[in-house]
Amino acid sequence: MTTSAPARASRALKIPTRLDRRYLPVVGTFVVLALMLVVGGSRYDNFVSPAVISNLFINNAHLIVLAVGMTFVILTGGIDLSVGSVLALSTVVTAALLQAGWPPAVVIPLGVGAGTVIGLAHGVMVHYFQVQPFVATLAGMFFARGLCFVIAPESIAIDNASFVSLASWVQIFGGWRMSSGVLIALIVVGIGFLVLHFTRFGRTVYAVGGGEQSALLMGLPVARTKVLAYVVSGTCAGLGGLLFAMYSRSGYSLTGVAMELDAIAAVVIGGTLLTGGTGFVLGSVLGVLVLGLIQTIITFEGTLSSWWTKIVIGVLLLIFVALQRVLSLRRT
Amino acid sequence: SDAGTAEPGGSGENAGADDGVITLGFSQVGAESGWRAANTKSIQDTLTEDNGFELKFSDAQQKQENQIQAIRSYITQGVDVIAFSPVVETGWDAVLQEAKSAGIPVILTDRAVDSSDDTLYESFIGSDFVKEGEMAGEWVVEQYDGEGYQAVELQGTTGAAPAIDRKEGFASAIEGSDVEIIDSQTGNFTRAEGKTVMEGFLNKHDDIDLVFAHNDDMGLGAIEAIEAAGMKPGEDIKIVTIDAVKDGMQALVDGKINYIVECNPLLGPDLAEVAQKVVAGEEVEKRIVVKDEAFDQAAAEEALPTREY
Amino acid sequence: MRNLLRHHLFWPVAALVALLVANTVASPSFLAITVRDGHLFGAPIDILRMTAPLLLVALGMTLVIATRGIDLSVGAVVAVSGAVALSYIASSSDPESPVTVLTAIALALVLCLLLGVWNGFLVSVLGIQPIIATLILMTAGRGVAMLITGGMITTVNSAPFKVLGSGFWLGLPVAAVIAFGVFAVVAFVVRRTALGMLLEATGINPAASRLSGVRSKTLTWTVYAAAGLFAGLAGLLISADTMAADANNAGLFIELDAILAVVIGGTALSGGKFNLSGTLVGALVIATLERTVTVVGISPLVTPLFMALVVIAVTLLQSPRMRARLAAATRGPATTTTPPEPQSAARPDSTEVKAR
Amino acid sequence: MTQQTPSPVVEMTGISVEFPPVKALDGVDLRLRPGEIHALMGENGAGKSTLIKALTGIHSPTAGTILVDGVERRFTGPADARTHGVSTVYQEVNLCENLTVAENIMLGAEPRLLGGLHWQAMRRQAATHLQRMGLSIDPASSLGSHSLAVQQLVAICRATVGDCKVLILDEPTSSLDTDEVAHLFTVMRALRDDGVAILFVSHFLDQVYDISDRMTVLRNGRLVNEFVTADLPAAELVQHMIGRSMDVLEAAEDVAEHVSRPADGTPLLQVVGVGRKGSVQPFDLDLYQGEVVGLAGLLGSGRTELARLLTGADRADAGQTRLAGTPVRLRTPRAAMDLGIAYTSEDRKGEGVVDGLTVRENIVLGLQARRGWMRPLPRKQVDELVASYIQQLGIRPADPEALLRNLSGGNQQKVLLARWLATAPRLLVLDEPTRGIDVGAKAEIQKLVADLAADGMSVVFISAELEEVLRISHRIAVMRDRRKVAEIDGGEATMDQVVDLIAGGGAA
Ligand SMILES: Nc1ncnc2c1ncn2[C@@H]1O[C@H](COP(=O)(O)OP(=O)(O)OP(=O)(O)O)[C@@H](O)[C@H]1O
Ligand SMILES: Nc1ncnc2c1ncn2[C@@H]1O[C@H](COP(=O)(O)OP(=O)(O)OP(=O)(O)O)[C@@H](O)[C@H]1O
Ligand SMILES: [Mg+2]
Ligand SMILES: [Mg+2]
Repeated sequence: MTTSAPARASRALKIPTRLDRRYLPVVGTFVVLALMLVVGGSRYDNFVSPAVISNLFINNAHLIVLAVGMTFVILTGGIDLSVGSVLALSTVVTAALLQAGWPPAVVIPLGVGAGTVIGLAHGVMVHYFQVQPFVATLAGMFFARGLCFVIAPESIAIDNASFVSLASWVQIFGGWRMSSGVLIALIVVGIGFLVLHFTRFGRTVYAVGGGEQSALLMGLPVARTKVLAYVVSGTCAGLGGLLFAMYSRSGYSLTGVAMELDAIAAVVIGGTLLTGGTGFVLGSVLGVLVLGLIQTIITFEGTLSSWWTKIVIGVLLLIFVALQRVLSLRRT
Repeated sequence: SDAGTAEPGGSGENAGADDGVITLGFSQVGAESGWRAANTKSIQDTLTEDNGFELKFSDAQQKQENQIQAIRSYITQGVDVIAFSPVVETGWDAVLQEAKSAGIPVILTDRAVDSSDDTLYESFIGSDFVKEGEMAGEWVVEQYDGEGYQAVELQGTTGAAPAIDRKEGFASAIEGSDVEIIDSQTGNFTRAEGKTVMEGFLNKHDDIDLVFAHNDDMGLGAIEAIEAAGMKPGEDIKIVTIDAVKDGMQALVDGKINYIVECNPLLGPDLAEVAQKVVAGEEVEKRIVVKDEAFDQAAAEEALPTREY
Repeated sequence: MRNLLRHHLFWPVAALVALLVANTVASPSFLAITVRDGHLFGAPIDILRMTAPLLLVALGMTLVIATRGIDLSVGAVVAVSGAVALSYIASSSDPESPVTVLTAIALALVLCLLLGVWNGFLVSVLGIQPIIATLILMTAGRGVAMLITGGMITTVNSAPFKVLGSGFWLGLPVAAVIAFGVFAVVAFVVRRTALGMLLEATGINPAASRLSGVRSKTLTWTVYAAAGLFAGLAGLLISADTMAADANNAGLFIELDAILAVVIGGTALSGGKFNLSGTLVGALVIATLERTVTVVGISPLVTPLFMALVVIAVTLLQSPRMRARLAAATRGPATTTTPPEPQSAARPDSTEVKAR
Repeated sequence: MTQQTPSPVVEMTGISVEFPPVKALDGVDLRLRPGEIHALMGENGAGKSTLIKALTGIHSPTAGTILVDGVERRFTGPADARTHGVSTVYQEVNLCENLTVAENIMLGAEPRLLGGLHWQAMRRQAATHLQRMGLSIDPASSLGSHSLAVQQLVAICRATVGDCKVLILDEPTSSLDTDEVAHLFTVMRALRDDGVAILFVSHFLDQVYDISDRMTVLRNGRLVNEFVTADLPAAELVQHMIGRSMDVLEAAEDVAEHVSRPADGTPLLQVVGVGRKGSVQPFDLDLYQGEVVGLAGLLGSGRTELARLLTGADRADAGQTRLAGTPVRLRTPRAAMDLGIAYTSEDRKGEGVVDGLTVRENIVLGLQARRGWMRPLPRKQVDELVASYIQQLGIRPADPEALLRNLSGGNQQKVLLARWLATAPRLLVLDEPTRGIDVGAKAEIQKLVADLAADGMSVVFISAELEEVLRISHRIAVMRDRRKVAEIDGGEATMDQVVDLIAGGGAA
């Protein structure tokens, strides 16, 4: 891409024409995901069918949104343990307000906004008070869960007609189905991708993860970026809650217990380093699909007792991570 | 609704019944307690090939999304009957609608769903949690009314249906008596937390007369705490619990618990019967309340030797 | 006063004291300790006993965190430990024999050590990120524990085993004696040998440590193995407490409590400098907090809110910014006209750069 | 050069910075005028970096005023300073290795397209900036894949992007070789002629004399004075800086003569055909006891890689190594250490300092690691050891309990050197040990190396400063394009000869 051939070409670093090393983990994830599909397809009837793949997305739309938000935070070198609880809070707020007769046009922004506010609080704690992200968001996790109980310990059904019709919107293409939730999730993924790769904020997120001090000395707006990353994650958790409320048409305070671990696992499986600075939103989406696929395999197996389910999930996770590791080590 | 109409392979293919074998997809909540394990075992032991069933079982690990996913998967796989113990009461309309459109009957076990449309499922088999709380409360009133008993309550997991209902049932039953609940805290249905919470109560109050625990495990934990404090459970402090698992029954026989209301996990036979009827197109009752007994010490002594779980 | 305020344990200890005061207000006899049959009884003694398993787990967690790692699997290991020990005792012909009990304990501890070694292998040899490496065992481990117990709660009657949970030694609960003893020994070993420094070096700059000849991999591996072992011991204490192995719930979320204890104690999750005495205080704070919820009588509905507020309060007060504010406030106006730059030795990544 | 003195663009007066209890700066003045290159001089720890950080708002001074363009300012940080036209390259390279070169250069002033980043334009512009610096690397490659020197150049590129009135370069040349320095100076002169005020920190006196118009000298956090470069002889400058005369430096001049060639015999380390694919071509090298072997070569010629293969930091995939005649395998740094081979990396920040530990801990780390964790060094012995190195190397502050990250760059380097000396190795491989070290200390280190060799230690010495290599080496191995191309006797070699070899017969 450089304009002229320099005289000192002999010293220029030889760029491998093959795949950029940065994409290796993601490619690894993709390859192993494909392998899982192949193996699953050969073991179970109907496994690789449009219906199953569509369901994979429909069932995991909320998790995809959580993972996108989590990717931002992890890229800055942080972590957000609150997303499961915030998701629950958003479902509860949404359901409770709808039950109280508020119109969806007001309720939906409020539900999502609850996540934004909590995210902002995290950002402020992490950046201005230098509380470690793990702790700040752990506190946020308790806080959101506690708020859920205070609002409504029991599950609340949503029967608001316009909300239900939004929730049950489905587009059908042959055997493929796309729900409103999936559509929203895909839009979020698209926005996440664009923001991370085509805005200064996005690149600063990477810079902060690569070295907060360096980023600061480079004169980048570290404070704003870090706070904003938590705001993004909180908002995504709120939106995830909305999707979950649409998916289950209810709000429940015990929803999403330990869902933050799923989100973190998805992000990490997708090739993002927890130390920050490297990773991709699309990788995280693949990570969610991997987790979803593991669950699908378990259901298709159909004979696993509860404990074997746990053990098999662990083993599949191990195989997955080990394979991915081997693949990316090989190529480097 | 249009949600389920495009289910390929789902509708109409449930010809399984013709060959005499009923394919039943069961989505369990999880394996969060010994009670649940007994429940799972009962279902797995009853719905065997010998009894004319092919059981597809999946454990949702306490996650509603896993359950919805499992049910969707059963619909795609074209099972004859779907049964499940819902993690939560709400949020099932969409997926049950899909099952209905695919012509697959659904049976609920253990916990109900909260839906305005009760045509979405054929039957609900399970105990009545409110009733359980009431039975416990009624016994307490019958035994101790007039003595000014101060009771503490060990609640189940905050927000879970059994915890809410049992609390409500108990409270309504003791209303009007002079039994008073002086403290109530969650022990998350576990022994260890039951013990720590009880320790705390004992630190705080000097005059506890009775413990009402939402399940046996917390009651057993409370026994440990009471003993550690140098008192005699069952005598100095009376204990009433719900569940009637083996360990609880043993403690009842030993006199450490005073009364247990059963919550029967052995739903397998009922489920098998209802499933067969449903597949055969027979009419079934919408609500099948599992018969819950209650045991005092004498009854427990009799029942213990034959206790299955 | 100023030095006291500056001390890294000031706020954790203050939190502990505040909680004890709150308890005493709610229940005036709270701090009373009575002697019965030569044993000490009372809420403070209960708290010591309650702290025991958490302290062991947090001890292992501190060491793991020092190397920049984290161990999410400790809860599952706790469950496995109890399941193995109690299943062995339950299936043996003589549950009351000390030999049986010792065998059961040894069996459980060896297995947990192996689980720790497994984690260490994934992290240090395969180079998998700690959070994921230990997530694998976190998921599968509980499955294994359930497999061992068949999903039911295994209960035993065995006097020698019960000693671990409710026995007394020199008037103190055996569980507390074991946990505090192990803690003291490990703290002594870590601080009196070079282990502590080598661990810190590994956590702060693995590449530099490797070039300096530190066997970082072996150290990392050892630390995970130790965390497994301590979690196993904690599992024994927990199961002996109720004499039941509850594969589903034993040690549930103990990893979060342990991490919280470590952090409250002033060890940063980013690895490096660690502080075992802080972890001790942190564990006591959390155990006391649990007790406070019951004694003060907080409704279960707001319990999580209450926990969140306490955690937020402690961490905010400990934050460099607040410390600087308070330090400036206590120093008084007389000394300097412009407030000097806050020196935040507590935050490894912030000393050079001032965030304003 | 400017004839009349225009009014200063930056005027700092009476600046004091404290890190209680240390007073790092005490009433220092600094004036930067447009169109001048101003050198900031002083020993390690004199307060140069601190002064720069006080200007850009990283440290807030406890006293003093800062005028920028005649307006009093306290910047809130580098970002703020930059918007007011003050661009800085800090001492340790502070860029994001995970981003691409283009991003590192352009972020903050990135070209946009439809509101988003315009990647193509960004790469194009970055390439132009790189070219100005004489760099022809791919702007789309990730920065981490480049050597420290390249990163240094990229950092300078970044600082020159956009509207900059004041350019501050804190030891920009410490990891560059002559060619790069020449390029940098061309760029600096061009900027100066455009009216930019440049503040330049370097421990290389010849560079300072080559490029600066004026200089400010600090000693122990106090201002000595401001001088016009042309009026201040080097000897006097050194005296101002270190408060001593040039004697030390002269002592260093004779270093090479003090040492004698070791007696023949089996080499201490014999390397045959050792290499690593994609890193260094297989090479042979013999190292005798008591000998100093210098490695000379251009940036990226593979000196560092060679050193890493010698010390187990990287694993060789071909060849054989014998130590005192017996075949050995250097698979890890630890294995090499057990054989008495030590390596100090050129990457001080990444592979050297353990910045959260104290000076004491950093010094004993290597020795302690070698003894194993179970045999802790007795505290008394540690204290003596540490005290002796602090004294010997002039580490400042002379406080064993100071956190390493609070030391100045040069002092950190000395601590690292002490770490390795403490392990008393048989073979010491020093990769850029004098980088960022002041004149006085540099001479002392050179003398130290010579003394160690005289006591029988073998030393492999890598330095970007050819002069230094020539001065202290008995033998010089020349590297070119990741291959050892020649070996010449240090005593007889001349500068021109080596330069010729390095450049491949003058073809560079
Ligand atoms: N964050 C800090 N905390 C405590 N002391 C510090 C800190 N930063 C610098 N110092 C001290 O301030 C003094 C000046 O350091 P500075 O980095 O300015 O030196 P320098 O002149 O740049 O030296 P060098 O040539 O080695 O880079 C040193 O004694 C150093 O130890
Ligand atoms: N000016 C340059 N242009 C392009 N690539 C360079 C340049 N300088 C160094 N590199 C690359 O940097 C990498 C590191 O080289 P290496 O560290 O082995 O060099 P070296 O001889 O030790 O030099 P030094 O230690 O002075 O940087 C090599 O991959 C080299 O190709
Ligand atoms: Mg400096
Ligand atoms: Mg080099």
